[in-house]
Amino acid sequence: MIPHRDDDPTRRPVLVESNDFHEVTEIIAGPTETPLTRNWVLLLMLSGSFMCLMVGLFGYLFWEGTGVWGVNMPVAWGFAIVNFVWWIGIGHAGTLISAILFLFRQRWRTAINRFSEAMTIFAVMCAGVFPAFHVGRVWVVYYIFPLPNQMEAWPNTRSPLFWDVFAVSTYFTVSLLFWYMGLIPDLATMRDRATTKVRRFILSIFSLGWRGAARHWQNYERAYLILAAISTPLVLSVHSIVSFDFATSKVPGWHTTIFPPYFVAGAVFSGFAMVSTLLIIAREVFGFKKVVRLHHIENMNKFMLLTGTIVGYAYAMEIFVAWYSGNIYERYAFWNRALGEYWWSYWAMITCNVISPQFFWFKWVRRNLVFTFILTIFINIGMWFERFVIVITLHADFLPSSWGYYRPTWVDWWTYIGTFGMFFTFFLLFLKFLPQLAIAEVKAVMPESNPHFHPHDKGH
Amino acid sequence: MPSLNLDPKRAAENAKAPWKSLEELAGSAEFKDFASHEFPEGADTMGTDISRRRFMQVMGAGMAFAGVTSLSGCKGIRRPEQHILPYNQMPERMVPGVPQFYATTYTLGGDAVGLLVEAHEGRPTKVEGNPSHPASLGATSKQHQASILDLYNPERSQVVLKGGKTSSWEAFWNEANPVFEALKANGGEGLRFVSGYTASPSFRAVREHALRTFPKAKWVAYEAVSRDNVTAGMYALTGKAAEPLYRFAKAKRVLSVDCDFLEAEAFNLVYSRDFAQGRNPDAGRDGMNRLYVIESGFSVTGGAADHRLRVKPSAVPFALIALARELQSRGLSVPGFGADLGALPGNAEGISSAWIKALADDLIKHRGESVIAVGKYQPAAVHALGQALNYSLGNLGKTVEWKVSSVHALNASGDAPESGLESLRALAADLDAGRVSALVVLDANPVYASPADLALGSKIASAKFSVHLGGEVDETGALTGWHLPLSHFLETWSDGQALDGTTSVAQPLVSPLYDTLDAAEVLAHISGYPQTTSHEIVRAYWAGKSGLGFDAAWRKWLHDGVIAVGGAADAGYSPAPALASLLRSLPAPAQGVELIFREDARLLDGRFANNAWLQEAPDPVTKLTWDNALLVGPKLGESLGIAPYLLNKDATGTTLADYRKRPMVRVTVNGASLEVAAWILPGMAEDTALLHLGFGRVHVGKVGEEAGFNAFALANSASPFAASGVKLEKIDRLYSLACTQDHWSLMGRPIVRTGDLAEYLEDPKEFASEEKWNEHPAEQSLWDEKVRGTYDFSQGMQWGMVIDLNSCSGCNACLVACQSENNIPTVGKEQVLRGREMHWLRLDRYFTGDVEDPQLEFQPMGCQQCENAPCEEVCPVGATVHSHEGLNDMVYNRCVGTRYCSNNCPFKVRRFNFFNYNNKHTETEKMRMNPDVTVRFRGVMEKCTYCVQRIQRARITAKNAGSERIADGAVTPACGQACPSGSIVFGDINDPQSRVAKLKAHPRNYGLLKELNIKPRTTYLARVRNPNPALASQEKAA
Amino acid sequence: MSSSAAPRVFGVLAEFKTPADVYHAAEKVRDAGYKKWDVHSPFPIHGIERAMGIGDSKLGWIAFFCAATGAFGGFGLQYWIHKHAYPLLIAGKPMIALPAYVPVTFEPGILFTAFGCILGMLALNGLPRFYHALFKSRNFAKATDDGFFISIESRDPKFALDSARALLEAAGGKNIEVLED
Amino acid sequence: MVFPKWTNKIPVILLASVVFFICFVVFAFAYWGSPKNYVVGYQPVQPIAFSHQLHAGQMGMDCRYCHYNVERGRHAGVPPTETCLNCHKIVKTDSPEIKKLVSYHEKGLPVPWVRVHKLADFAYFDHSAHVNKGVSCVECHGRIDQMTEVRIEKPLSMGWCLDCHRNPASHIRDRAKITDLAWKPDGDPAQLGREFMKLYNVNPRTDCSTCHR
Repeated sequence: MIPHRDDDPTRRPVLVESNDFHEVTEIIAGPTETPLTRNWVLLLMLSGSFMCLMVGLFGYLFWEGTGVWGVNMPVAWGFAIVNFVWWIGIGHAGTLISAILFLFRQRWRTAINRFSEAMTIFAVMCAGVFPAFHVGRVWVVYYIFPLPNQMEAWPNTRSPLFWDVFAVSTYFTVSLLFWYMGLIPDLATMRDRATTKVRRFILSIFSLGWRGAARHWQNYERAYLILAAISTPLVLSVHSIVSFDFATSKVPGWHTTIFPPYFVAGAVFSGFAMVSTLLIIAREVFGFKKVVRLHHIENMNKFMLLTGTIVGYAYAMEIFVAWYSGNIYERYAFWNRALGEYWWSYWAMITCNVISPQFFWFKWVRRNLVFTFILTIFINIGMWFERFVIVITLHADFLPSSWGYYRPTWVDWWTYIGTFGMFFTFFLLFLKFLPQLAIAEVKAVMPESNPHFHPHDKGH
Repeated sequence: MPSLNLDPKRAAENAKAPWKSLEELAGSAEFKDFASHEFPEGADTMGTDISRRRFMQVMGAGMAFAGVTSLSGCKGIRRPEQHILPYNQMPERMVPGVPQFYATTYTLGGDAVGLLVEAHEGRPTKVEGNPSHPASLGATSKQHQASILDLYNPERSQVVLKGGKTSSWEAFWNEANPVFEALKANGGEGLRFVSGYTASPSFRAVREHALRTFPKAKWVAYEAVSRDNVTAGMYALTGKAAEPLYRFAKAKRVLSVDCDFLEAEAFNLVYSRDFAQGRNPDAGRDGMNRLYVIESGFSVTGGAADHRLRVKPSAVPFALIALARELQSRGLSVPGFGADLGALPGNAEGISSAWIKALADDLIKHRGESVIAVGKYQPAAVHALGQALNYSLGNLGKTVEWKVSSVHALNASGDAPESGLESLRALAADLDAGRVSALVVLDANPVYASPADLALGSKIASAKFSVHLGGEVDETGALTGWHLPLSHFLETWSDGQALDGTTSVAQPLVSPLYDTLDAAEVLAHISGYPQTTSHEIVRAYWAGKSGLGFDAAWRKWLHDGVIAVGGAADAGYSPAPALASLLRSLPAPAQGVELIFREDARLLDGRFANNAWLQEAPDPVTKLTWDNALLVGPKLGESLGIAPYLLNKDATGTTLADYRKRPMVRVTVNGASLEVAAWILPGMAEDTALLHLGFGRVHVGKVGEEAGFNAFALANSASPFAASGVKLEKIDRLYSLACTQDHWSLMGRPIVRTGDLAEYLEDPKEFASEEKWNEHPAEQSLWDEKVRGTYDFSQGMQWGMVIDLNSCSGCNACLVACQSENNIPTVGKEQVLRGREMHWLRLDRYFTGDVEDPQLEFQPMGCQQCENAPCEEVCPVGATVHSHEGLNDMVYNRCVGTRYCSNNCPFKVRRFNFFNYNNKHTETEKMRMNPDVTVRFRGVMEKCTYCVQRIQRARITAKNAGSERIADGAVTPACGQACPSGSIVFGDINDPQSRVAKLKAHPRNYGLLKELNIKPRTTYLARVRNPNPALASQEKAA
Repeated sequence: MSSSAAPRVFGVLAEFKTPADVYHAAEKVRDAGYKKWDVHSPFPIHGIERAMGIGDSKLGWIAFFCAATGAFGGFGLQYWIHKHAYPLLIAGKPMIALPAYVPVTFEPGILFTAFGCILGMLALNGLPRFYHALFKSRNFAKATDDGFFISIESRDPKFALDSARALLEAAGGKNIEVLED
Repeated sequence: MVFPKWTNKIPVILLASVVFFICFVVFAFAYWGSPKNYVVGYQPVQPIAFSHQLHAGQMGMDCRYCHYNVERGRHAGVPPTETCLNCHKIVKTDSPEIKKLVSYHEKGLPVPWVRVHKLADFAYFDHSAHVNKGVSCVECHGRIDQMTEVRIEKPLSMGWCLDCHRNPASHIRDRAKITDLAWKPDGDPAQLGREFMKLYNVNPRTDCSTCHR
């Protein structure tokens, strides 16, 4: 599926420091067959308990009402939407890597795509719970879907929230299918290595009887290509539509056309940050040094540098436009962001999102895991603050008489923390039971995979 | 007597499962019992199929929930078996589902106002003003609106208590009768009656009879905040206990000396209407009135002023004296005062002589068409002087009338009207001396509402036999031997006489919900009055007055709600010799910080402390709810070291970083001291602190407890409303104050548009125009707005509203009226602190100009019914969409609660049910609900709908009569109906003849946020001030 | 598939060591004119379909059809709701506000395409299929690890056990097995 | 592990059953979930066996004799007990049912009729508005005059209301005939209805606030 090296313009050095297909299989599939480690179980229990906390808090919310959160008038959206946008943003790297980099023939993506696709799916799950539960009457949330009913009433398809439902659910479904399809051959590999009956049985079911036939590979590659092709506009559309939740409104500070590109850039930014955060850990813990190599990390850092700078440009442009428009409400909205009640969140955002990625101009920083790790953490925090800053803009809009303040309650905080529990629960399960890299793809980008490969020109 | 509402268990169940309570309701034996026995024959309401249905209606949102669960198909929830309980005999003229209106009278503190009360199948649900009653003219105050809440208040007293234990009337009479027999025998030696001032002629008759029966008994008529000073001043001037009535409609120049005639004074409803009439800028330079205000605090009248002079409390009289001197120096003779004025101490500092001169000029220029109004807190001398000036300026009989007051009918004989405070002091002394054997308190709470130094509470015990008749077990009722439950005014017959002499009958809407009596009835029992039930008492009294054809007359009175308009005798000018000494008795202007006490704008003297609507209604000026606070100006605040907490952002006008915690101050005065939360109020006089009365009650229901601080604890009977030599010190404690508007600056935004009369007359068109106020051009629509399917706003009836900022006084009556009409819940202090108050209609208040001496702007802000409504486009389920008549419909049962509509509402007038605020209601409280409006469930957005239920009622009535059009004025939203100044006009903007259409064409008319192209249906008339050019130029100079 | 009493031969399976070997072997089998045969590898071998002489994949058409259905469905739904089913005036916009319909036209298009791709791919490949004769070969497990195989099926008209085996041997096939169905 | 041959059928079977299941769910909602099923036919037992079939049907009493507010108020209203006694002071006084009625009356207790027709509480239906525009009782209540025990005949769902509010013609008749439940128009009801719509200028609204406040 990865085009032949000869038509790869970038002529990268080979991906894996190995020339033996079996060794690759061992490296990747091996860990999934070892017995559970104590640390892993402890971690799972920890994250699991946080997930339960989240579930419990949503139950509490359901029983008592939205009032258990800090939302009020005028700030009718609070942490729920902040977290939603943040998670969904994080969920953008996966599809981007598997789709766009694929189309751009970036074969190094193979080192990280499986991993980041998994992350995407779990992040979108975390995102999804918020819009579902933040509504006042969860039990009638089905009103939003265009279902025939005895009232002969239909949803308002002009509402950004209606678009949102479609965008997020589509994105989740497509990412999931994409991910699973990539897994099929690897599951087959694991099936054929399986030692126990049970394991083999389960893997046989999920690998759907894959036989690696050339005719299958042909359709498979075509499917993969088309999915990549449609996922590219999809991944761009999703965060654009999420940004419409704000951009189509009248609220000063929201009502701006710059939102879609700036949200997409921000999403990629935070997505990559989260990927490398997790990848750096996994790389150390599971010893993929042979596969996930420094220049992969470096590439991602370059991406963060780029997107981070775009985001910074967007911040500047927002302010310029607000001033240039001569609209007093817009002007005040931005004045207020930077110097008003919530100035600290604005400057936290600027520091983390605009300043910190600039360190990636230096090669040694880009190639230094410790620095990279710290910076990615900063970026994750910064992107959360970006969404906070945007949502909180509500507290001072047109009529000074209606201005108010927002303060999260303990429920807000612990629900947010709980979603991490959910994320890591699924992530740990993934790390343990599924191949963390696409075995077939890794093999396919090894020079040995080329039928016209001759040992003497190995690695040029 | 089944007590439906005292069952906490039931309430708790409801709280847990609001929808379940429907079945409980329909099923409960208690309820059926209630339905069939609670009321005698016709008055039975709860039993009809109708009120059954409507009763369900109020639980609408709850049913919405059931409706959803019904998808599960579970039989029980799907169709709770409901019963239809028809009448045995149908009451005459009752059409189920069609509300009936009855005229009645509300009396308070010696004044009476005529009301119309709306009843649904016998349940009173809403109070309106009676247009044909001269003290109402169709308007109501917030207290009138909220009075309905007390009727259904589950905490009102319902049974006779002896020493706090449940007892019975029988037991009471068994014990009381011998006592009073004995007293009859000794002529009532040692018997004391305590009551408030009464405006009821029939009650006065009973009272006189009682005093004849017990000649040696004393009657203590006491109001914490009374008009004694007024009558005393008038007595000095006219030799009669009299009241000045002002005709502001005719007045071109008005001077208010600490007189809050737009809200706090008697007759304020009429005054607001008249003042608004005289305030018409289109009447030209000399047509529009001009208001000068001299005050120490900041009242809504001060907010309406063209020129406001801030003067320390003790200096206020001297400002008037200075004016009198000035007028004298211009050859105006002030009979009776001539000599003394010269002899008096010179101007107090802080009184600008330029200001006084300009004022004097203005008054001289407008002899016979000016008014000098003096506030009830001012000493008698000031009243005397003020009215004398009215006389000298030739206003008497033109803009001012002096009417003999009937409030003090006790001593109409001609001797000086006795002061309530003095008679209370006498009572205290008698109690001390053990001269009181029997104490009968009729609907009064002197223990709480009297200066601390009288220490009545500790003395009551010395009366062997003490009774308290009241609507709640208050501070007094808790101390007396017996407590008797009082009937609500909607449950009993009475009558009233307004200050202008207008008499009217008060008829009940329901028979008493509980086993209660009213004051006249109890007094009649005690004194052996020929009639014993309120109905007989009132009828007999008026039968005696009317004589022949009484029955016909009676029926007419009940129908009109008025017996005779006016009729109070004029009091002529005949200065008493004592007049001169009056002025000399005035204390000299004091140094240092002064403290004044004022009746709270909502709770008055505390009698409404347990009324949730009033507790949550923001104070008109401070916007504080659920509390009072020590109000000080920024400068004083600075010196106390509390300002930084409150004005740290005055650049943007934000009041507070942490908006919940306010600093506290220890106030020490008259030897008493109190720790109160402090609040910085721009516009207070220098070195002046103000604390409102009526808060900090101890024996009060759940609503009122822990609300605010008891100002009476600081008051001294020597001068109950002002104290000098006050010591204020900041203590390091913080206190949560729930303010509904954290921000007081307009930020230079063209929201409230005001200007001077001169500018207006110069170019009316330009005065409020977008060009002048809004340099940013309006956004263009992406669409051809003609293409709207079947929706064409040029066709049919199109509803719109105009609010005149020029006459709105900011009194908040509309807000409470809206709450009553639309079943709006109160949420409590905690939720208000979180910014979750539910009022559909706010009164925005802004300060403009200098922080020390600002001007006050009010702006009623409800849903603006935008034609291009931002809220609609973002709702994913179409729960808020447009109607063919241009209404922004809100469909509660479709709402899923994404709250996006509120985010996108530029006016933030939408309200969200963050919790199930409506599930705490007991069965009796539910009776209060307006059956035409769905009660909203948790998680649902709600907002103003222009009272669409009234529009629909009018439409159906019109259609049944075969007409398509609803006549102009046939629909008035609750806010417009309550508004005393008639500032809110509603109607069909497509009908060129309608009032609203005419106003929309007015040059002062403007809509908010035009640049958003939202086309609001509610527009405002810009405010015009009429400053005195002479002063204006100086102010510019300064 | 037929289920005759006597187990009949499914075909011949031969293993090759490298992609290059299997590539060249495939060319030979192609030239020998076989139709019902296939190459099995742990990853797609570049250009193998040329070596096998098989045509292009049909998947594109399926995807396109699904995309069209989704997009038209999405737009149609919105149009129908606001034009016919529930024509309410919202924010003063006309009933048909095209720009607002773009997202929900686009997203279903994508969604349907994705399903079309995956399900189409499975359908074309005849998956899921849990039983297959090849799974009987222990050696075949390498096909998902580092082994490269060619299987010639008995269904092929030109199929003859000896000639097929000979051909594979000649092509350098190792561990040649005859598999029963 | 090698799977037996037959397992290759599983996917097909699975696919088929999923398709079937989806169809079933849709059908289940459309049928059991619809008010046509769970509203229509509700027929509680009343405390007194009052027969509309006898009074309105056989004896041909006009609906408005008992439900006399139907043209004036929102609610048609259930008659006060005394209305029944107008006749039953004399008629059939010995019948046990009438005895029940009388005993209620004497005790001063209301007759606890069980409610049959009920809209959601946030839906505001006004009888007078409909009846005065020529909408007959039968349109919503069915042939009450043939029911011994009253039952619901129409779905009373929002969609059902809207259907009529959108094209009312065939549901409008001469005012004089509204209580004549058996009445059938000669000729096209819609045609006739359109004439009466002009006459009474009937223009039903479909704004939300028409029914929801």
